[in-house]
Amino acid sequence: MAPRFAASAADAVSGIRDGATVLIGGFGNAGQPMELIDALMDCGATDLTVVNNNAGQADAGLALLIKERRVKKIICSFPRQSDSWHFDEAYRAGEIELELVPQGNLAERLRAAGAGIGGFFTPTGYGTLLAEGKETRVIDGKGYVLESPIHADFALVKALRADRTGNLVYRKTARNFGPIMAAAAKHAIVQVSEVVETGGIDPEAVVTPGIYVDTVVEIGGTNR
Amino acid sequence: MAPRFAASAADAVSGIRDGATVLIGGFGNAGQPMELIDALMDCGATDLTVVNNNAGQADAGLALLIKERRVKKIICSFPRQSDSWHFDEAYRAGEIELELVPQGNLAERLRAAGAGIGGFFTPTGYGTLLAEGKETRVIDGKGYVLESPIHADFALVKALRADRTGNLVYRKTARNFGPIMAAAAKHAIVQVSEVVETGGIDPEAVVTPGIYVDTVVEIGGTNR
Amino acid sequence: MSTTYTSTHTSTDAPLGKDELAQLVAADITRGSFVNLGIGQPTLVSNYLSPDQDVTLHTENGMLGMGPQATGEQVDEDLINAGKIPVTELPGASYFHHADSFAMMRGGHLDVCVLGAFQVSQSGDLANWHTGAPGAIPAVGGAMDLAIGAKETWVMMGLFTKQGESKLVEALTYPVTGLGCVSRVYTESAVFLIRPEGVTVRSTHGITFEELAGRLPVELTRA
Amino acid sequence: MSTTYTSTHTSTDAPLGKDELAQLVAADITRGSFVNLGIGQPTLVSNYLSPDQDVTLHTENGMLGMGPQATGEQVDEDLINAGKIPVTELPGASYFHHADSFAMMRGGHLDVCVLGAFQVSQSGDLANWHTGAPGAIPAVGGAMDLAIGAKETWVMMGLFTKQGESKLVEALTYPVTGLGCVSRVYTESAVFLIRPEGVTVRSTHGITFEELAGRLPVELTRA
Repeated sequence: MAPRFAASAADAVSGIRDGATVLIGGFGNAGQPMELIDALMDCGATDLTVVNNNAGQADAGLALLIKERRVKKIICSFPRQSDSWHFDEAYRAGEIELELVPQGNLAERLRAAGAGIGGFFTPTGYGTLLAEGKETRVIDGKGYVLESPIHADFALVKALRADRTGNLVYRKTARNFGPIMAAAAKHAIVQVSEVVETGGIDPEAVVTPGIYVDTVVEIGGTNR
Repeated sequence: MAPRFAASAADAVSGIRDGATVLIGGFGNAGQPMELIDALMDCGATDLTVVNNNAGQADAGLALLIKERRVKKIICSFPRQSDSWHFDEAYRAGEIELELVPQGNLAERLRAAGAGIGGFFTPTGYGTLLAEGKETRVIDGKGYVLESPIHADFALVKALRADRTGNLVYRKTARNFGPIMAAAAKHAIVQVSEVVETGGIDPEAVVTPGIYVDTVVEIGGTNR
Repeated sequence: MSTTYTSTHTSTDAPLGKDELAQLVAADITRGSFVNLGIGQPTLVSNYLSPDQDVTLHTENGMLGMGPQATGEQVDEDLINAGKIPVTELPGASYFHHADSFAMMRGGHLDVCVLGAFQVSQSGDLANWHTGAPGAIPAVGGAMDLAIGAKETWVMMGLFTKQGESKLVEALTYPVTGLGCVSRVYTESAVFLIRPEGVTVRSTHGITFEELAGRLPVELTRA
Repeated sequence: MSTTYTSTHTSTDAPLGKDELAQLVAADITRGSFVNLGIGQPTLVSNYLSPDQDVTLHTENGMLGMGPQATGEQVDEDLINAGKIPVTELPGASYFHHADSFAMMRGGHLDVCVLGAFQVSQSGDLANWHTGAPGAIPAVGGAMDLAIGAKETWVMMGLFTKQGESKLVEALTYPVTGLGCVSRVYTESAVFLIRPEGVTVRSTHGITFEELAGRLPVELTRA
């Protein structure tokens, strides 16, 4: 189905309910869907499971969701940073659950969810604390850990441009988790700098085909 | 390492030895590296394991390799076609081994090889003859089959254009198996219609990054 | 996305021709769906999709937004469908490699897949890849991926073999393609809905419900 | 691709500074290699790669062909490295998503990865992600992927802790990042090659081989 074009970021996230699992794109500020995260903050949904590479920085975006105790669980690779004080406080208070996942396994688990893979053997993490309690197997002399897909209700993604059918292109390293999160979620919500007519994106250069995109909101902004 | 730019298709395939596993791209005529296959025919390497979607058609390319009994084993999804007479004859004579793999599992097994995945649970083929003897598992109520990566010595791939660092773009549905085969093989040999200078391909539109490409030969030809 | 249908039983006096059947399938596809039409007979369905249905066709060799078969100058050997027939590209199309294309199917992103079949069982098991005959060379292609990938798998087939035996069966006698995957069967004589509670006949064509029930080895209810 | 090194032991009178160490690592990278420099100290290596070495830098957040750190007008928040520092793009660059980027690492396509470490064991086990201290909040990032992904993993670290204990150890006391993955250790005092047959000292800096052998809990041979 062609995506819904939402009137605002608030409109775009209006379907997110308490208890939802929400994938949030971005690595550092690159590809962070800040307007969608702010809208999620405003919409009031709580008891969320969030998947992001980090666990919020400084006093903005995901960090504020955590500060307000709206996130019951976070799945990420790198929570602790110099400015992750809201996460640190919630974690030390036992008020947020942390599932720590090596970054490549996080990416591959999201990819598996979008690709209908039930589980996969990865060498990353074998023999480490992060493999404890997980099934392992030695294949051709090399150790592997069985990892499972991360399915989600929603993905919040930032792309550069969408056409009217929802095809997306990204910009430089802001691509990062966007394509795999859009595919892993039941409902992908995408903020873009601009929407162009159908046919306005080269079919050879589409990164996320429109089949993965459910809601688009045009934010405009500073992309070059 | 920047790829070697071979002087001819014969030069490009000159490293292929008896007993090698060779991935051959293409689906129908789209993306078939015909000049490289012909060069493989001429170079004399035998006792090959070949991975292709089909098992040769009519009296050209892969079909001739099979006719000459240079292929000891083929891994493919769709060997039997109206014009697969050379395969049919070799198979009925017991002179070629066939590993039949559902097309999506074939693609995913190649992808797994390039991605360092040791094995994966796929729903495709569960409960069928093609899962016989394989490990199966029910995950969240759904049946899956464990499939393994397909590693290879060489890949023969057709792309539209390469730059001097080996970055590739393809053309329409001729993309098919090319990107995953290039990544799954130790040595990817690519025929292209044209070679452009470094910087001549948009970094956002690169489909196969040069890291996967070892040898390039410019064939020229009919691409639009 | 789900699809809609009339809940009352309908009938016509004559069996449906292949084009009528394709037209019926086309009309059942919900607006805005992503659809794969396999190869062979189901590809006829594309002739009856109306532009305002806004259906996007997927071909597993790496494309969304496939257009009609190419003719004359349009023919381009780099642009083919899964049946290796030259096709065209519609605005909004995209290309991707084989692993991404089958991930799209396997991941449940397509709404409907329409396939041919040798047999369908009353629990929705599908047989369409291999006759199992001695000496037959097996070939599977994308059949097993297509069978289990889409949100709904529909079958188009003749209801009876040349010997007059039902191809809708209690349990498959041909090798399985996918288990419990078929939700509808479109035939010249009837349209069947396969549900957890059993097989419902949505319409009959050139045969009465009672005659049909007498000829099939499967318990049927009337819609 | 393998890398080359002199097979005879060399030495300098003074310990190496961080830039000298980075220069040494840079000189050891074979022409044409694909390299990931992690975050922190190893990124200094990029300052000493010569253009004719034709080294391509990978950053795991989705790019090959990364150029030097961005300055002034070049700064673009959509173009950062794994340490979230603005960088530049060289001709021949390419962008890809996170799953493709880590597939590239995990699949063994990078020639060399250079990482920092808390400890390295004599069998090449690496500890660099977690002190294991009570109350420490763990964070792993791409450390475990980087450790086991490249054809060769090299470590740059200080050889001794502030308390003077060797960080090259018989067996790790910190939590493991990856097993048997490190093939070289570059420190201010010595460069070590870790091989199946044991640890070889390729060079010493401001310390004699004998002094070094006396201070480390690991059996050493001289190159």
